[in-house]
Amino acid sequence: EISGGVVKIGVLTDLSATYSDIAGEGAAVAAQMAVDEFGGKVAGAPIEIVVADHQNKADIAANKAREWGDTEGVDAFAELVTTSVAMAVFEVAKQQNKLALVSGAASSPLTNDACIPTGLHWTYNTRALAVGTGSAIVKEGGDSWYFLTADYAFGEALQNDVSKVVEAAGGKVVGAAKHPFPASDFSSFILQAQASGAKIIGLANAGADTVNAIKAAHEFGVVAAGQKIAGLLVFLPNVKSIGQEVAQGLQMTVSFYWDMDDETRAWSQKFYEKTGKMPTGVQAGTYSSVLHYLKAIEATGSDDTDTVLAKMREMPVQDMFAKNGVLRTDGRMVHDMYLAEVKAPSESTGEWDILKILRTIPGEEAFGPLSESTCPTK
Amino acid sequence: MSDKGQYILQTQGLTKEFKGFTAVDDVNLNVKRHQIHALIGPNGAGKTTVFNLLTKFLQPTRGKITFNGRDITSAKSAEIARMGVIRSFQISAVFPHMTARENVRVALQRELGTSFHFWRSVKTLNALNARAEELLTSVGLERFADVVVADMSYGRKRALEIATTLAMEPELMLLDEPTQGMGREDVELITQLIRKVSAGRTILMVEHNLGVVSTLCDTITVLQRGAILTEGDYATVSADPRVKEAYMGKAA
Amino acid sequence: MTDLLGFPPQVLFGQLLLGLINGAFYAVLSLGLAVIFGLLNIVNFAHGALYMLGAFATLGLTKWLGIGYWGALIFAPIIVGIFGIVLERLLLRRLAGVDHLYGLLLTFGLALVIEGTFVKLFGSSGMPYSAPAELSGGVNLGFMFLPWYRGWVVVAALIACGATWFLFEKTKIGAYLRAGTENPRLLQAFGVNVPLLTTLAYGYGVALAAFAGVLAAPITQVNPLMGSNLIIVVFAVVVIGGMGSIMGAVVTGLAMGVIEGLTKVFWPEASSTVIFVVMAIVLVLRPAGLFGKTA
Amino acid sequence: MNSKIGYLIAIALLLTAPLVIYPVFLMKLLCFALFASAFNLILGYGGLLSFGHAAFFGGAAYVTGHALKVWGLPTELGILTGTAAAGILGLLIGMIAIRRQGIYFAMITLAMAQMVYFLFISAPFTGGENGLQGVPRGTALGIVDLQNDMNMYYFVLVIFGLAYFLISRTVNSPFGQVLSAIRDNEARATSLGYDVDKYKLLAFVLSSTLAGLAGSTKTVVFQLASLTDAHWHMSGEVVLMTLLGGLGTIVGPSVGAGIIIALQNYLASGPLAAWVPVVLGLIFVACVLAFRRGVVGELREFLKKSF
Amino acid sequence: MIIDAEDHQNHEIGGRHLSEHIEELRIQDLHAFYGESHALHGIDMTVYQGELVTLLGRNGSGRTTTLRAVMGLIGHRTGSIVLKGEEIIKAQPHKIAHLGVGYCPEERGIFSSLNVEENLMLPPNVAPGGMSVEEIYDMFPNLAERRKSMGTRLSGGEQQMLAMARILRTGANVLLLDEITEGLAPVINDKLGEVLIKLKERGYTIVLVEQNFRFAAPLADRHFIMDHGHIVATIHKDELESKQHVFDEYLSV
Ligand SMILES: Nc1ncnc2c1ncn2[C@@H]1O[C@H](COP(=O)(O)OP(=O)(O)OP(=O)(O)O)[C@@H](O)[C@H]1O
Ligand SMILES: Nc1ncnc2c1ncn2[C@@H]1O[C@H](COP(=O)(O)OP(=O)(O)OP(=O)(O)O)[C@@H](O)[C@H]1O
Ligand SMILES: [Mg+2]
Ligand SMILES: [Mg+2]
Repeated sequence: EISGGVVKIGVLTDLSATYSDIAGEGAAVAAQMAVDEFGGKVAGAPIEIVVADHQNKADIAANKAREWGDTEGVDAFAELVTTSVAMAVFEVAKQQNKLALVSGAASSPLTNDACIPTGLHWTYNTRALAVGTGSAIVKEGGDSWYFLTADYAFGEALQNDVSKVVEAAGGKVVGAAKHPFPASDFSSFILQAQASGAKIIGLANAGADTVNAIKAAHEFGVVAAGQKIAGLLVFLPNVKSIGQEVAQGLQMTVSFYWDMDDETRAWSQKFYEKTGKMPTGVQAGTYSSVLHYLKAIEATGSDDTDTVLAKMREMPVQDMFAKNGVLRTDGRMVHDMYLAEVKAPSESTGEWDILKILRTIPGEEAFGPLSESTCPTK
Repeated sequence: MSDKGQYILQTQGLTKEFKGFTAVDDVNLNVKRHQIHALIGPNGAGKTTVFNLLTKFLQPTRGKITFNGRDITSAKSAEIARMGVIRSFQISAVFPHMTARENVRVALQRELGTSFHFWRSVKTLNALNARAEELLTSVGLERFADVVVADMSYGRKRALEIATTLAMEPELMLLDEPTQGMGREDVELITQLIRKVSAGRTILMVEHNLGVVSTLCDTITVLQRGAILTEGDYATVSADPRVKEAYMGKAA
Repeated sequence: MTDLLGFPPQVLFGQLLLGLINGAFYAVLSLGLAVIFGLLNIVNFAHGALYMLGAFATLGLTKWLGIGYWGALIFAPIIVGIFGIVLERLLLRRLAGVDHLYGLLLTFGLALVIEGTFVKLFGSSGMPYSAPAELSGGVNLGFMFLPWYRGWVVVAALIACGATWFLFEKTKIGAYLRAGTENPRLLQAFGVNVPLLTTLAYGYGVALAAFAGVLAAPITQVNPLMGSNLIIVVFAVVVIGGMGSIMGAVVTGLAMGVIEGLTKVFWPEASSTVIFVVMAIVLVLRPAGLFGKTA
Repeated sequence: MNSKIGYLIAIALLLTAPLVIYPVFLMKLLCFALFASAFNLILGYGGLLSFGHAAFFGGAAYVTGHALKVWGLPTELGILTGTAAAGILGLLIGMIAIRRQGIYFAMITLAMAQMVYFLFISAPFTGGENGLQGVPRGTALGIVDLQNDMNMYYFVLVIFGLAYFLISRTVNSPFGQVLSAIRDNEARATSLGYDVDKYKLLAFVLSSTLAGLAGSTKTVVFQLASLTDAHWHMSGEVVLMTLLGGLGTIVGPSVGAGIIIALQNYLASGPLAAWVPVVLGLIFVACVLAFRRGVVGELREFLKKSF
Repeated sequence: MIIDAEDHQNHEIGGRHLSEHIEELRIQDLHAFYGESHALHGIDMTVYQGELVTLLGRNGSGRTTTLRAVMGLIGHRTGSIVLKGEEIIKAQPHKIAHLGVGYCPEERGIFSSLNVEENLMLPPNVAPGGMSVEEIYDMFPNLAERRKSMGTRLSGGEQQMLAMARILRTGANVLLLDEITEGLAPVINDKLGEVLIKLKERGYTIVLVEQNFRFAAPLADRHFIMDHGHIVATIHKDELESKQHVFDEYLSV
């Protein structure tokens, strides 16, 4: 019942460019760890992982995915960092009726307007990030916001999501500066944010932009003068590249942190041994998605997409990444998110002791109810 | 003499200033039809600059240029060329990566009016081959039609340049030191060539080789410091003590 | 106070100053490019990668050799400069006499190799580096808070620019530089050791890039790709200034920083495009650039 | 004579290739071969290095994507719209750029392309960094379903064939003659009465239009248009393809495109996956240093010497 | 017909017997190549200190190539070139220049990005005793007048003067001059002739490549006739009449 006698999972990720740290080889390793937990075999058939670099280019990703599906019998695509890649692969997955297990891409539309029946969005999305960070901060009194927004669709989506949350929680948005993407210097924008008098400077950007903005804010004494920075899409490697000294106190919403409980620590330790780094949420999420996929195959004895998908929805997602996660019909995997804060260097006991978890955000709250989803096929 | 008048080319008060330096100073040049007219003068007198002004490689500061009675002061280089005023350059001007035939054909093809036609085969230009070869023959290059020009000797390149220029059927040819850098033999060859092609055309040339000037030219204008010093036939000009002093030295 | 063009004057002053600071980076980087273009006639596409190497060298020196920021300020440009010299001797040298487009293409390839290797070695998200303790903090200028470090950047950049300008415009080297670009063989026949001159000029230009990298390390993220987009902007600066013109590179660098800074206030989205717009306009009006010699 | 046989063999190979090789890969190859050939028109035959051809490739890709997805135009018309848009963009950029030569030309085209790129990032119709996804392939002539890869392949092959013919014709046309004369000696061409700028501009517009055709076709094949298409790395890549294959040769750019695309494709999932940029960079370096004439040029030289 | 240079061992130049003279430049079996084309086919010639010799021949006979080979400007060359007692066949051009050689190239090589004065001052001094700038401006008043002009804005002839002038400044006492009268007005040629005589008096060694035989004949001690990359004849100034047939054959004067 296993097509081609082998279960093949294609990990399409960024191995050589900007996102190679948050996803990249680590994601491939994480997927392999899921396979290893099955002893390399599921429902009597061997499992194979193939990995390709999409260089953050949608066309390369689409091309590779299509080729894998057409000629190599790949059954599911995994990881898919950055939204344009995920969307491109969605097209292929839809045509070929294959599963797309998205972990790295962040945009909420993947389970809304752009959703496909076989596209599963596993790790997080912009809404969850917005809710986590936005509402938590407003609750703590950060009720006036100024955004530094990357001038492109993702930045805008993030800003909109957060604005909604902030306003719903009783805060207000006093302004926003759109900065070009990528921008090398943030001092001007920081100065504008400073002049706005807002309590919170929300960074609706990602990667190097976020890092540079935070560094500039620190340099210009923004935090010292009483304003707070809210990074909306920050990953562990970003924090490391800012340095704890500068980043301390930064609040962020994460889907995963290695040091949450024994299970995560044990898994992360294994991951660390293989890669020399602690896992990011994207990598852990890749593991979780592949593991759940394999569990469903094991349970059904089939790798037929519709059968497996039905089973995946039926079973709760239960592993070190997600406790009682639920896979919704719009493709959203609903699980708890966490509000975390960067520790001061003095609190930190080791190189990777970076975050402390402040609050658990229940899945429903983070991702919203299914009724809110605009996915036409939900 | 045609109704276009006695003079094919005239300038009135032609002046070119470079940042406070006057290279050409109020020059009134009158070139008679069907003559070989020489422009001589000491180095830096402004001869090449006059050529550049006539062909609009430089814009005159002041003055007027008329060609066949028509004011061409504000025409562009390529336009002037199309009117029939073709120049040669001090260094040989050929298309080195093309064959001799192609060099001539490039000049001929303009009149076909298909030079912008990128959808047409190059074979349509073969109709011009006969004329091209005729021109090559006229300068003694018939055996070199298929040779890539980069491989030809200097003298032959000069000859080819003249063939190409002739292909344009110029009414007026401007030659800037056509014999510069040539061995005696080639000087002789070019001199004869110029004489041959001068039939039915007008030639204005700059030349330092007084031998060439004295044998070829009907009228000689002497420039000095941008202005006309004197004008006349070789005998008159070379007898002028000012010309001797400023230009000819012991040669005269 | 009354607003200027709808913005409080202190905001404008602040932005002007910040623009000047960014301009200082542009100036140092484009200066290096101008020197290299001046003597080697090569558009050094690897300049961004070498700038990045400067920042990484700073990091490495601190981490492994315990040499601090001030030491790195001297040693990082030297190390990277030597690397540049090796590149010139091994690779660029072989392009003497061929169309300079090949130089552009070669350095483009080198940039890919260097940046790709660094992403592989150090990851893509970069590493932290903080300003030296002596320069942490800042001063309140009334209209803005100026971090000491930023102030220092301007001073250091101006010193580097001034020294370079003196070296190339006030000594014979400048004339050799320009002559060597045009006809290196002939210059050599006059008795100038052109190969050595070329090597040193490349090394110097590269060292300038690395110097900018050191200056940038505490400000921006030290990241293997930090130079890859910056380089395009710096190209535009050099072209506006007039390729190969030392003066042009410096003045235009500073001016573009300021223009960009002001754009960030009035129309932030356009701030990364404005330089290219300026470039297009300048080239239409003055094809050889502002300070370029119209050949 | 010889080249006729060569062409026949090539045509036979192209017709049968999709039976053996994955057709989508072949289509990608054809698109880039076309892109590189179009680029070669301006570099190899016009002597002008454009470092901004991505703007035309990407611009056409977006316009075609928009035309097919939003306006719902038929496929052929969508491609034509994109191609025409690239041509117009080429005209605008060309008018500014062709006034300069050499390095300046390269830099100006780069800068103009960069402006276009920033426009694409923030313009509403490009979908920002997500790009235009799910562009319908539609049908050819209203009957042939292009969703089928085989049909699509032959559709692309026809486009490629026509464009390729046009390019080789352009090179060997009266216009091509003037163009090479201009490249050889611009002042002399002027003095023969040619308005060199007009010729260069036409060459530039032709080149950008055909680059646009490549971009449009690519959008239909992959059903997406993204920022990658317009990024300056794309401009660099097309230079690499042309150089690697052989500047100023008719088949060179296609060969170069084939090598690069195949490399990218096969390296992407092999052990060297993470090293793709480095490998490309090394090829660049090797190409510039060791075989400047490119694969086809070196081969021709080799044949010339040995026979 | 080949006339051996050794036949004239006994001629005198500058009042002294040739064999007493120091060899300034000695070229033996020199071959030079442009890529694959073989331009010089084994040249042998010796120039003595204080002597002015010419290289005569048709276009393309290899005269320029000979000068370029001595200067080290040709990639591939074999044989032996001894300058002031030093073997320089493998030396780099800048090393050769510092032995006291000045080169005035055929294409003039004026630097367009430098002005006249900068062009003039550009070549480093290679030996003491060069002419002063005033002397040079005196000699070429055109240059004095245009001293702030950019190099290639000069007229053809002015560029020629500048190319000659700039090597007189450096103190080089072996001059390799390629067609220096090209494009110059006759009066300037007269003046250049005087300059060369003056330089000879100062003991300079000069190799002159000329088309203009009328200019060269009264100045030169000996003439080397070149054809197809060979030296086919050497003619002493005293033999001009008797060897007229050689000139006729190779130069068609
Ligand atoms: N573009 C320019 N800018 C400044 N000065 C110039 C320019 N072109 C020419 N000149 C000057 O104008 C004068 C005349 O130059 P031109 O080239 O016309 O002389 P010419 O008569 O042709 O001399 P030659 O016989 O030496 O070629 C010269 O002194 C020259 O330096
Ligand atoms: N750069 C070059 N590349 C290839 N061949 C060359 C080159 N320069 C000269 N030659 C060839 O070498 C031979 C000798 O040329 P050379 O320039 O030495 O002649 P010349 O006697 O100085 O003649 P001219 O009067 O033309 O200056 C000629 O056949 C010429 O074609
Ligand atoms: Mg002149
Ligand atoms: Mg010569």
